[in-house]
Amino acid sequence: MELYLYIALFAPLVGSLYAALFGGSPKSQHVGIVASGLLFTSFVSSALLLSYVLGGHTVHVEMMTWIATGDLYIPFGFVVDQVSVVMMMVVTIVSTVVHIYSIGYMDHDKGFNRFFSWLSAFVFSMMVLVMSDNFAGLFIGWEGVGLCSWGLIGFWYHKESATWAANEAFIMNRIADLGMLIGIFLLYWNTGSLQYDVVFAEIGNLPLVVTTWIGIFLFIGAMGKSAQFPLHTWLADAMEGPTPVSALIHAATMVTAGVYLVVRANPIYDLIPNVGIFIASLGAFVALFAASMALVNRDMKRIIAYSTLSQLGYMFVAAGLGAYWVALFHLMAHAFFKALLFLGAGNVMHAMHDELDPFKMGGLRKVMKGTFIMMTLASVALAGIYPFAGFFSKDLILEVGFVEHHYVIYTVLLLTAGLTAFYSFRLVALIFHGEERYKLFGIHPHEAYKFMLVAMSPLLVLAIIAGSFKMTYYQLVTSLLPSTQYHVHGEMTYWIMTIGTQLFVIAAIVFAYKKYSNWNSVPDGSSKLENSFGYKLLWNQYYIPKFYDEVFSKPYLELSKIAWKQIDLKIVDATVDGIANIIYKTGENTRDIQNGNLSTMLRWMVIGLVVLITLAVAFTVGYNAVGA
Amino acid sequence: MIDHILTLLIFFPALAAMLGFVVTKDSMRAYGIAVAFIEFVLSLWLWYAYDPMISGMQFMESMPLIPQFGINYLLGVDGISLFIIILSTFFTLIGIASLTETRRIKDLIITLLFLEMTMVGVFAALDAIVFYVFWELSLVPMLYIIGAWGGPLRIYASIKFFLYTFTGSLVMLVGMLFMAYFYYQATGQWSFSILEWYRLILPENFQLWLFVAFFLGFAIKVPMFPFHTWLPYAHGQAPTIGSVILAAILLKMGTYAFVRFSLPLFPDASVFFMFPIAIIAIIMIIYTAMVAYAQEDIKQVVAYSSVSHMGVIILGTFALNVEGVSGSVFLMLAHGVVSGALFLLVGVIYDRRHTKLMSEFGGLASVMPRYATIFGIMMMASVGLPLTINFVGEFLSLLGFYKQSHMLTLTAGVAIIVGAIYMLAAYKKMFFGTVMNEKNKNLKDLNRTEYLGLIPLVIVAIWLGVYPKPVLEPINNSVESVIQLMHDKAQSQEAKARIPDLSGKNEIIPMQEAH
Amino acid sequence: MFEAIAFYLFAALTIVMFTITVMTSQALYAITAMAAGMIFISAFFFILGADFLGAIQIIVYTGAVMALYAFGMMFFDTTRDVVEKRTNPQIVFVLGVLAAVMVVAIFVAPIVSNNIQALYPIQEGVGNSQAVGMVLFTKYLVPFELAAVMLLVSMIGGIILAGKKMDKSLTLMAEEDISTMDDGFEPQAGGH
Amino acid sequence: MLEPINVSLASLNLATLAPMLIAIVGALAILVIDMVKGGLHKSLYVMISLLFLLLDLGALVDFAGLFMKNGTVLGFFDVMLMDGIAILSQIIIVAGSMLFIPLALTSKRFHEYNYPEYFALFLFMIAGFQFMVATDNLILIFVGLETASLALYTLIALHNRKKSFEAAVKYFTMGALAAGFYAFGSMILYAISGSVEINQIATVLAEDHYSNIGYVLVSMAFMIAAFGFKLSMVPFHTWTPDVYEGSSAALAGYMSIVPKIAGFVVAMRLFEFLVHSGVVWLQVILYIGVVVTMTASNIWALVQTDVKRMLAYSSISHAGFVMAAILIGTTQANTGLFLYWALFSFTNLGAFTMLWVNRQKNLLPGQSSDHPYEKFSGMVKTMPMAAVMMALFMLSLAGIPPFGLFWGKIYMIGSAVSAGYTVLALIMALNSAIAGYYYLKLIVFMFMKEPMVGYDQFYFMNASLSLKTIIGIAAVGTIFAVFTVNPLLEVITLFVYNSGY
Amino acid sequence: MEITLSHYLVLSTILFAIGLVGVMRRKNLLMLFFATEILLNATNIAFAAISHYIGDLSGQMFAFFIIAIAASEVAIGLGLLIVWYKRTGKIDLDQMNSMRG
Repeated sequence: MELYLYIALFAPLVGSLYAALFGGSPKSQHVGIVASGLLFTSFVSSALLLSYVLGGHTVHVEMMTWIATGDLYIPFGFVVDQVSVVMMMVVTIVSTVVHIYSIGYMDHDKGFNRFFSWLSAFVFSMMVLVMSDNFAGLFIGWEGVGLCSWGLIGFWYHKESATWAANEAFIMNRIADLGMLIGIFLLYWNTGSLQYDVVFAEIGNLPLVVTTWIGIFLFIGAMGKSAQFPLHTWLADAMEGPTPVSALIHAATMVTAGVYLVVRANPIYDLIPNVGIFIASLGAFVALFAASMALVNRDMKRIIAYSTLSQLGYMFVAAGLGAYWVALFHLMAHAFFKALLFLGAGNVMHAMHDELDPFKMGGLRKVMKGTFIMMTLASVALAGIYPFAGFFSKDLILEVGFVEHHYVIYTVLLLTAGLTAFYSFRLVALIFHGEERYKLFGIHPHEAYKFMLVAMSPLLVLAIIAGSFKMTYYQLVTSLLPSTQYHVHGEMTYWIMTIGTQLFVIAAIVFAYKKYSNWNSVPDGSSKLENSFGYKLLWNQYYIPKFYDEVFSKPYLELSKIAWKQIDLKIVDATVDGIANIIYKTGENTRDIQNGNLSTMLRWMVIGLVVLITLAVAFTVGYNAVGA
Repeated sequence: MIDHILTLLIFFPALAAMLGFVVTKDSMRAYGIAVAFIEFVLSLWLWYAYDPMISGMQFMESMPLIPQFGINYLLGVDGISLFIIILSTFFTLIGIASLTETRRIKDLIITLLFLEMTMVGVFAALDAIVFYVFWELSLVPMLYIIGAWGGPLRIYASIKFFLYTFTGSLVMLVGMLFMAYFYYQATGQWSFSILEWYRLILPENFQLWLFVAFFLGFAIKVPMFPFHTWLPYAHGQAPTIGSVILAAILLKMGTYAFVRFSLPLFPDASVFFMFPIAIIAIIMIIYTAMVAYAQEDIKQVVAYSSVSHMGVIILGTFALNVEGVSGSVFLMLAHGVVSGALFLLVGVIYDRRHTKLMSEFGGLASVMPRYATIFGIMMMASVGLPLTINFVGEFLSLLGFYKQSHMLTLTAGVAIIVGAIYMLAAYKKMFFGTVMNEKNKNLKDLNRTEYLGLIPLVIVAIWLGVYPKPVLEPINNSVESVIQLMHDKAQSQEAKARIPDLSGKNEIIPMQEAH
Repeated sequence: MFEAIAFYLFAALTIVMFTITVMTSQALYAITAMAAGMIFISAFFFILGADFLGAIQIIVYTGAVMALYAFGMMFFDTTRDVVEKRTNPQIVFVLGVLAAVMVVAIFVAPIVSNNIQALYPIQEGVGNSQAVGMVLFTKYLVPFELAAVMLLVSMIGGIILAGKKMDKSLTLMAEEDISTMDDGFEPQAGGH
Repeated sequence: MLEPINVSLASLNLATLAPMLIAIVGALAILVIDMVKGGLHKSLYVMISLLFLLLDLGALVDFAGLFMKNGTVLGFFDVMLMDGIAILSQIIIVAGSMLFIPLALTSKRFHEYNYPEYFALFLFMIAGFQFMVATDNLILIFVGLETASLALYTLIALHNRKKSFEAAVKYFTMGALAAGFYAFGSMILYAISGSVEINQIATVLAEDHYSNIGYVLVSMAFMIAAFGFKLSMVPFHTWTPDVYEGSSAALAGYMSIVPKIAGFVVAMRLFEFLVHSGVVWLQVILYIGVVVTMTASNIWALVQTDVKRMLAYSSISHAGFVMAAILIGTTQANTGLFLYWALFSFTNLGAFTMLWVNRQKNLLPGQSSDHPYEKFSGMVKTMPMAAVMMALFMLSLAGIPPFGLFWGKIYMIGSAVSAGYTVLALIMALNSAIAGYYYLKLIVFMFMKEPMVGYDQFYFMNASLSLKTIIGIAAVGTIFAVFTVNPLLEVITLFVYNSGY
Repeated sequence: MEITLSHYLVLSTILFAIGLVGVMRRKNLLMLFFATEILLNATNIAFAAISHYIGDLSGQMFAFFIIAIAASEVAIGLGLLIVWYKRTGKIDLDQMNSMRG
């Protein structure tokens, strides 16, 4: 099984390097094919490992030492256990699909080869992240995906907005990574190791304060990667990257790494329920907060991104409340339908020549039947309609909230579910229904390549049926995760809740359809709604990006300039030069002591003598006075 | 031969440089490469022959020089110095191989070879005076390189560089003489042997004063805030090769000296000054990172980034535990590789456009994709991405210091954020966007010479990031013995507590002779 | 009593004479006053029993040195009024007076010592010149001989400096000019 | 009646006079040769001088051997004092002179070398210095000093141009004043001790427990002024730059070495017993003097535009540096003094010889001195070896290891540290840093600037084989100084220690 | 009223001071040399007096040599003045200022 592990892990790396070999050359189809093929290999290996793990085994290998100094020992160790194998499956499935899809999507791009290199590298990093058996390895993957995310968001580097977004994403992640790093330091100095097994065995012996801090710092790391408030702004901006990237990284895999971390570190969070509550509350807040922003946005990808954010909030609610397996389950399900949604959006974008405003589309279902179906189904799944995947996972989270007696959270999540349904179908309605507003802009949309649609189909299938794996999944992961079952007390309550939720969601969908499916004009910002305070607030993302810009970015630049021009040059350096100048000036000013006139020279000699004599006399007088 | 390999390593380049006067101008570069290559191979041989399991000094050589005053020609390497020596020979090779300078290349190569002698000498010396000799002597070739091949302000920059460091090291010299005098008082004999000094236990108040004296010399060299202002000028004005060597090797002399002198000689003082120095280090990290962010000249960005990284090294050194000190020693190597590479990269574009202003560029990624790639790799290494060489050092340094202080490390950790900010911003300005400037439209991508210099660096940067063990292990062993020595020598309660006791863990190999 | 009168008299005279030497702007006055002062000083020597010294003083100083100076004055044509620019005359006097006052402040205290031994005692009944000769040719023979060398040096120095050969400077002449100058400028023994 | 004195010849130890006599005989020989046959080439006289100096040196080495066996030798009614420091300093004087005399063999003809008397005076001067250091009798010191000085004034003037006359007159006049100071100071010492011999004075003063402290201090004030002039301590230094500039570079270099070591030895004899007896005033004054001399001259050297003037100020600074030895007064410090001076003489020899080979007859167009910095600009491009040599000497003067002066410097600073003068040690160290600037300035001109158009003909104007040889010797001595330091230290320590310093 | 050694010393000092004033004041080099003679003469008085009061001949010896030195100095000094005068036609030291700084 170790072989499969290595194949699963390194096949993407090989793919990446292969693609990189051709990085500078023009597009070569084979690059995409090879990379996809390797990804598929990786997927197959993962699947084999899954079957192995289903048999109750785990695989744990230690490839080699990485860092060993003092008491610190960090190997490149990989573990395939019940949790990581699930992640591996998710990652490999989605990425295989995305890879194949990208062959079509990036067909006309100059950076085709480069794209695959980055994309495969990302998958490799992600695999490292999920498969590592220690926190340092996790951190490698953690930073690795950050790097690839940077490279892919900024893939179209000639676009100012893209590179800006790339840097923003990287730096914001770095802020969180610092938290993570501190968490790792704390772990090391308190448990003496970074290996999961050692750490989790030791963690119970630590003082609660320390454990709390560890939990907080690790979660700060998770917040960055999973774009939780207040580090959320990068995710929406990250949509500047190519759409497959958004599908893979910013929906299915990387952003869920935070959730994975919390799930992985469940022995820690189990000990600190207060932090868990905080995580859950933050998750709930983000769920609502992101959904609200999605309501008014006019950028197709951003809407989906906010929806991702919102769903991540759900996952954190589950993880925070201790329902780790639920969180992981939603992670999985979400990965499928959200990736599908994004890929669909990619098709639409392609068709619309990179137009992103759904108000400029409409009626596309006629030309893009396949995409229409897929996106609609994905949206249904997202909305959590029975029997789609979303229903099983999302409703479960609502139940968790309810069962754990966090009714506020529950209410928020319920509300969010409605909003989710609304904005999802607002999008679907605007894109696929109504008048063909794109004609105004002289666009001739066309359906994507066939094979792209075929490639997407596994996701479609999974989005539909993933819920049915629930029990298998449950049995699998609970051998590692706390196996709490969340059942609402009383059959009655359960049914009321379930059906109520379904009805609520459906109502939202209907409302959205009603409102938007017959839309016939492109809003120009003049309507009353668009000028209302609430709209503007949401439109401007609660003014948070502006706030960051005004409060952090600009002052930091200003401060930097002051540090350089005022402090470094005018104080620190000027002091040094000043000392040198003083010495030099003293020389200039006193060199006239030697004015070349003999008389002056003789006088200086006599002055010297007189001074000496005077000192002698003074000393003698003093000496005698003291002596007497 | 292996018994005198260090002498050979030190004086071979100098000898070759003298013979180089005979070589004609056209063949000089080839000659330089050949010499540097032989020297590099010799240093690799040193590594090969080095026994990583022994923590003490190896390849010791001793010859009385001025026995009357206790000065001996005493050489030796341990895990701490071994790799910096290899780094020196490596970078001289890289530097000469990728040399694009055409003006008076003969003088330049001869100067470089002399510089190589002094660099190897500093790291191989075990006698304080021999150390000092090479330490000071290294200023001279550098002065010439900056002053003769530099930019418009070269004379100002070179003199500033020279006098500033010279001043600091003179104070250090007084400290060394004091140290020798203490030794004389204690034993009745003069000695400048560092190993002999290690055996002295100084009263704490003397330790403090001596620490300060040594500190001044080292701090200016490192350079630590607020003594850093010579560095941007030196880097800004120096030719590419000068900046490369300066950043990669010369700055390391200061940090190396901290590990070699300050820590084992003055354990109590090290603990006493730990927090003040950590605060200076943090100022270096954050403040210079900010200054770097404000720069308009890409070379200045890299220069200030050097200062910032040196802050992390200092922090790691003053973690006073194995993790931190090993990390800082490793980071010395890492920073050498990465900043050296970055300066080389800046040199590439400077050769083409004769400007280093970032506003002149933009969109280079499309014109020079390979260049952009390598720059990107090195930038990410500089930012401290895992699996690159810098990360190992930075991680360990911060990890080590975390033991001493939570808050300070948290603050210092901002390094990874601010470092990313200025680097990414600079990268964006240089490489991203569209090509606006006509002059940039037809720039050539890297040529063979440049690859020759850069590819090995990329390989090293990644290799040691992925598999640092061959380097880290000898470092670790030697650092452990330093830390143990410090623990044993420490007198104050606090110092005993701050410096971990490793004696329970493994047997301590005495700091003496290994062979 | 006689001694005291003589001391004060000659002290006053020397001081006046030397003051004139220093202060006058007439070169002739100055040299005359100095010669007189020198002679008065020899009077002190005689009072103090240093007859030999007194004689030397008159012969060497008043005789030789003054003659040289007189010669110099004539050569330099400074027999008339000497115009000298005065810069900060006050400081000169302040310094002079200060030096004198300070040293006098110390000198008014008598020397206290029980350990002063006369190494070469002045013996009663031995003539001063005789005693001096004795010491000079034993103990101080080396300085005496060296003084001879010194005088030789000054003689050589004086001669070659004032010599004709100094009129043309090889240092400043171009090499070619020197070559063409031929024998007329060949070095010769002892100057001209 | 005066008793006749019987003196046995053996008790006179006439041999103590031998070294000086050799020099004097040499001088006389030159005069005689010139009288017998005029018009001989200067090289003959150079060689004769060298030969006699070699004999002189041989005699001194002989004495050195004797000293190691028997210790100090007194001679001639105890006027001559051949102790360790006398022998050492004479060796430095004679050896230094031997290195400087060949500088007469320039390719261009200069006025002074046309005089055979020049060489005679040179040898007389050396004899004068030798007498000065080989005695503790204030009279002989005075006479020796004046013999040497008068000869030196003449030598300076013989260069025969306006500046050299000016230099000689300035030097002479100030020297006369300093002689007055010396005489007055000796007078006071004589008044309170009844002796003119330093050892005797020391004994008497100690027996009196310095009861006449006022007298002692005033006499010391005069003596410091007198030797301050000789050793160019600030503010008695003002003659130095002018005299160096006015005289030929060869002589300037000579002046920076030989007269000063003679002065140092006398200063050691005169001041150190007082320092050791704990005369606080003297310590304070010397401390201030040392610091001010070092620092001020360094600062003035910074602003010089002429290399020779810069070197003049630099040698003032070096003298101040070495003066610290007298203040510190330990064996180590005194050893350091000699070591430093031995190494310094090599380096300075090289530096001044480099100037000497650069000397042109007339001033450069647009310049007011012989060796402006501009003259050296870009030298590395036109004459790389010469530039490297000059840089070497500059680095050595700046105290960059491993060149000569560095070793002297660390030994001196080390002695300051060992004697507890930490602050002084720091000041000494920092002064080296200031000094670094002006030495560097020359290197900057030579290595980092473009050559001035039309100046290239002035480089190496005056070079000849012997001058190049001297430069080579100086360079070798400077570079490989490290190997000579240990034997030097051994010998010097032995000599200094056994002389009681 | 006895004349003690101190009297002589004070006299010597006064004369010395006069000499100093002369040295500082004179610009004419020849007359400046006069002043240096005064310095030495002042010292000579003191030497003779000390010699007398402590009954020791060394002082007279010293004075004797000082006279010799003074005489030699005159010779050299005048020689220098002569070359200077021949070259410049002046013996005023204010004219002597080609080197400074």
